[in-house]
Amino acid sequence: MMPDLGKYAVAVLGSYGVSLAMIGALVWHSIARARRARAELDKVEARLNRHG
Amino acid sequence: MTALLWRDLRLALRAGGGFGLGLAFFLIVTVLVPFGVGPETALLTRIGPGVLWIGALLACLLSLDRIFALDWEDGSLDLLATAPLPMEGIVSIKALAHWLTTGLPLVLAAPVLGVLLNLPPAGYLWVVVSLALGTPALSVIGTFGAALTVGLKRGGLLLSLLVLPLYVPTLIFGAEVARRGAEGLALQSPLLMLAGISFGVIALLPFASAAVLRINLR
Amino acid sequence: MTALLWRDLRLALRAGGGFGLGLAFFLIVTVLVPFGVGPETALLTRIGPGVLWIGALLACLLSLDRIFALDWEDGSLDLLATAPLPMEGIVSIKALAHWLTTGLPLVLAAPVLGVLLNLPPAGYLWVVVSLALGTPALSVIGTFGAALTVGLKRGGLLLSLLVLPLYVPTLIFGAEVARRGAEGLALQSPLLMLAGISFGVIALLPFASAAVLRINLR
Amino acid sequence: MSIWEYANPVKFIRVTDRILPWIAGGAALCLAVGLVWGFFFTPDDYRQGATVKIFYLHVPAAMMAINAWVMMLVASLIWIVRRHHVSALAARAAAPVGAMFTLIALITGAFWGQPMWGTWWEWDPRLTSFLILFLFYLGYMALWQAIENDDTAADLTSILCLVGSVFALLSRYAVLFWNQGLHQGASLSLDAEENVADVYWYPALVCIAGFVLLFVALVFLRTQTEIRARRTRALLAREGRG
Amino acid sequence: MDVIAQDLAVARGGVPVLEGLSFVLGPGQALVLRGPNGSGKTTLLRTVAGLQPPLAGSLSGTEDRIAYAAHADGLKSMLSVAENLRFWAQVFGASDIKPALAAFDLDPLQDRLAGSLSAGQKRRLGLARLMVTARPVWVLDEPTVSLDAASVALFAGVVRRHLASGGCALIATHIDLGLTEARILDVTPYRAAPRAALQDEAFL
Amino acid sequence: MDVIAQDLAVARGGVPVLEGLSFVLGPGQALVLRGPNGSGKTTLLRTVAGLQPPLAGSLSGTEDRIAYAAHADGLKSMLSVAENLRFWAQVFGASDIKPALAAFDLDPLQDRLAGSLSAGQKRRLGLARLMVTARPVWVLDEPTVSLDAASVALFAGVVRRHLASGGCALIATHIDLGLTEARILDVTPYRAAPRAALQDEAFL
Ligand code: HEM
Ligand SMILES: Nc1ncnc2c1ncn2[C@@H]1O[C@H](COP(=O)(O)OP(=O)(O)OP(=O)(O)O)[C@@H](O)[C@H]1O
Ligand SMILES: Nc1ncnc2c1ncn2[C@@H]1O[C@H](COP(=O)(O)OP(=O)(O)OP(=O)(O)O)[C@@H](O)[C@H]1O
Ligand SMILES: [Mg+2]
Ligand SMILES: [Mg+2]
Repeated sequence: MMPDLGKYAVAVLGSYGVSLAMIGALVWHSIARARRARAELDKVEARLNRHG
Repeated sequence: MTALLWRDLRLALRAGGGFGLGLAFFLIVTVLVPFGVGPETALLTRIGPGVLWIGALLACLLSLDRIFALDWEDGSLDLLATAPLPMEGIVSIKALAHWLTTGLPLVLAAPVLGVLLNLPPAGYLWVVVSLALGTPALSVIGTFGAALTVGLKRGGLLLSLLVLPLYVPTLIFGAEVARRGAEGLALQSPLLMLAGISFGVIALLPFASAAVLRINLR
Repeated sequence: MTALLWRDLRLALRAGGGFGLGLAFFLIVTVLVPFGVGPETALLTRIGPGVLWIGALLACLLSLDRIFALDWEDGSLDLLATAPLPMEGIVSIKALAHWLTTGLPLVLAAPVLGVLLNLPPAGYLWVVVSLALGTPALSVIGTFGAALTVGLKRGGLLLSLLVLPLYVPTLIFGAEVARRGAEGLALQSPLLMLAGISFGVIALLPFASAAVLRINLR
Repeated sequence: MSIWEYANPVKFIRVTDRILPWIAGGAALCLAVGLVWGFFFTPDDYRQGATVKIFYLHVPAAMMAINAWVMMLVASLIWIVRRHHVSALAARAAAPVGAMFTLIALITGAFWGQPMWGTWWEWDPRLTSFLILFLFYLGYMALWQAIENDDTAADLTSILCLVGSVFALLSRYAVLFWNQGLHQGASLSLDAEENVADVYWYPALVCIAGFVLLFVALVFLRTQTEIRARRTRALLAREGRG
Repeated sequence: MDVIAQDLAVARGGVPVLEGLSFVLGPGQALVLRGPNGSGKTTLLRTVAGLQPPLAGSLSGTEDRIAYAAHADGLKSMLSVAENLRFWAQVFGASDIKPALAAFDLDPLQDRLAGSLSAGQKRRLGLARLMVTARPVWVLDEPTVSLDAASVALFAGVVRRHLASGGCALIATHIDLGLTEARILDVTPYRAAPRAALQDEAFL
Repeated sequence: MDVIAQDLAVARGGVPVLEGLSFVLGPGQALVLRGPNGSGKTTLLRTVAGLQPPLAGSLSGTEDRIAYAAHADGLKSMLSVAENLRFWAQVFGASDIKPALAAFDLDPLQDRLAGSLSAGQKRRLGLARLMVTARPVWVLDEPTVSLDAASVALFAGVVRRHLASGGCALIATHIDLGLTEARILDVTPYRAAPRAALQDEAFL
């Protein structure tokens, strides 16, 4: 099913590979940071609520 | 205001004040280029005007952090801010002092260094004219960058990063004037653009610099 | 000793510590060259290896004053001198930290920037090899220069002036290796010279740096 | 109800929390459909061969790289004029995303240039202005990083963004003057003659939609993160342990 | 014209440190600020000097009337004592630096580079700058740090003469200045409750 | 082991400032240097700390036994309080920074960046460094500058404990430290007669 890319395989696959990897990396980084920030905030809020 | 200008000039001339060092850096960049790219004359002639412009730009760049950093560290900037001087005046004087101690010597030294790079005879005039028109813009833009990064510990390289993209148009038109001058081509339009950038920047950017400095002193 | 290394690395990574900025400067010099000399590919290919070496050298140079200046200003250097560490150890660690935060990133970034200068395929390997061999020497020589000028107000540009002649041999052999590599010529003898300079300098110069630093603290 | 209500951080988080999954889902869907369609189900171009497939990444990324800067400019202006914290944080959040799009456009362009022009890089005006744009992104992010006080950083980066935009335009003009270049003209123009054939065009539109949604989703998410981090710091400070 | 602070709140790094502070400083008066380390004296003085805006409250009578002396003296080590002083005199439009040199016993040092002075000598030079500003309101942050007893007495004499000629002074200090006539304001009761930085309040 | 200075002469910028100075500092003793501004106390302390060689005379018992605290504290503003202290602890081979933090009441501040401390808080951190050096001879130049009364008392307590555990201290100051048991050495009688810089004497 793979289209025949001929001599341009490196260029096309390289573009797709690098782009998707970069998008993936930024998405992953954003989600990881979001999780961390959320967890930290929840922790602090929980502690504050406990103390009044 | 003139007092501030005189003080800055005098400080630059004292030992360790940095006068002549921008110039030395310019010299050194120019001297290094043949070591880096090899000594062929024809090649050097071709890249000569460009190298002079890049050298001047880097020499300017490196002396930017002196504009405010010293005054910030020893508290003078706080004291100047409470003095009866408008902030726009302070930044303009600082830019002027920077140009007088860095830009002007570069303009004067460029023809001498042109010899090292085998500049064609027609090139000298236009290298000098383009630098004389362009370096004031470099000083004013640099003052803006210095005001942005004042108070950051060793903002020096961050300063370079911020200022360099701002320098690109000046560099392109300046180097273009110098190159066309050296090759004897028409150069009216880059010359006009260069002058336009310089005057525009001198007229407008001090307001941005003053605003930024006020925020940074807060 | 490792405590000192870790502290320096940590400080470099903190906001404003300057990590990555040497790299940015390298990038910026490389980018500026085409603006200065014009966009023709063949010309850029020819001067490419030389420009990369000059860019790496300048990026190194500009970060030199951070090696001791900050520690001097806030008094840490006086305190380190009275601490139970040999001065030779302190200067070697400082040089190592400088290389790790400046030289190593340059080596890794060089191939990417080579693309901008249209380096021929054979060139990439040798640019990297020559930089990997040469940048440690730049750091160690630079540490010596930084030790010489520590305590001078804004010794930055004076430092450049002192260090640059010392950098010339490294630059000549390094750029020669890279250029010959790019053109596919024999490169054994400049390579050997480059390696010789690096090892010699790493073995001997820290003693000179330590001596100079002791005098400067007096 | 005015649009500025959403400039309240709590409200912003509440609203975006609700719509974020939809936007993210839409982005994933559009990207998947568009890229698969473009990659597997379009014919090769008679002149460019299989390399046209790069089009589906390159063009949307290049468009979004510019749009992201424009969005930052608008957000900076809002911060300067109305001092809504969310807009400053949104500008901060958008910068890395915009920088990534710029980098994707640069890299895919380089991959495209290799077979088309025989070189990875050419100092073409379009390419060169993109490189400069990338430098602006880097400087902008570095300045945010370097300043501790959040409001000071917001003020300074906003002014940098304004001044930078003017200079970006100026650079664009300067670069055009300096080199006439090889790069394709605008094929998005409505002039039918110049338009890319429809076979290539439909999947590209889907991809563009995907990139836009991806940008929005990432900016929302990262803005939320910045808000939460600020809130954590604020709570800790109130507790007296700042 | 009095310096009047009403219900002032000041912040450092965005965090409120003092609030609800009011005072009036009339001609001929001196007010000494006291309070433990970190209580916010420096922050208050910077606000009065106009270097940072107050968080809340109002401040009047300060516009262009303040001479501020902070911990850092703003001395250029490569200029001589007289050159340093003359620069500030010119900036503030005064012309004569002799009285200032004499008042702080700097005459014998006037041609020395400021960088080669001892800590106390530098401090004296920093204080001499106040006399050439011709400004009526002196705002001083720990002015007598590093000064020996004789210099502290010199300083007290200068402040007294400034007050006698209708000026006023706001001074933060931990040690005795020998200014018995000064009122004392302890900032401790005005410390702000620990809370979030103002700019973060939108996030609570 | 005593610190013994015999007939010491010290110079700054090549100019002799003090000469003929002798003292002995045994375990458990503290010596307070006094003298007007510019008399040469800082110069003497730097010499004792080994940062500059004496012009004449001899100095013993100082090799690798000195912890020096100058006016500049050597704090990195981008490291936290605990990181700053831990670094010095590692350099001097000590391991625990808790006692030092506790002694100067820095516990609540330990995660703050050093750059955001007030003048007095910075000073306390600079002094806390002494406790992690595990060095017996403390050489301190105006240690209580910017400190409030409570912090001066903390400092006096720390010095007393250091003396009780067999250490000794040499302190230059203009103000009262609350260390009644310390001997006082006024350096004024030892001021060098004004003369040419020593390195220029060959030209006379
Ligand atoms: C590093 C190299 C490159 C960069 C930075 C780059 C950048 C850009 C930019 C900024 C746009 C404009 C998007 C817009 O205005 O909406 C664009 C569009 C485009 N590029 Fe490139 N490009 C590069 C290389 C190439 C190459 C080698 C080709 C093909 C031979 C190519 C083909 C196109 C096409 C067909 C468009 C669409 C034109 C349009 O719709 O406006 N690009 N590129
Ligand atoms: N960036 C910051 N973030 C949070 N708190 C800060 C920041 N900068 C300073 N502070 C705190 O603000 C308070 C006020 O500091 P300030 O310098 O005004 O005190 P001060 O009264 O002058 O103290 P000192 O007598 O020690 O000089 C201090 O507790 C300090 O730790
Ligand atoms: N480069 C120099 N040339 C000539 N004299 C100098 C030089 N540097 C310092 N001095 C002088 O040496 C003397 C000693 O200075 P030192 O700093 O030791 O004094 P100090 O006792 O610590 O004073 P303080 O109490 O003010 O801190 C001072 O009178 C100073 O002016
Ligand atoms: Mg204070
Ligand atoms: Mg002293």
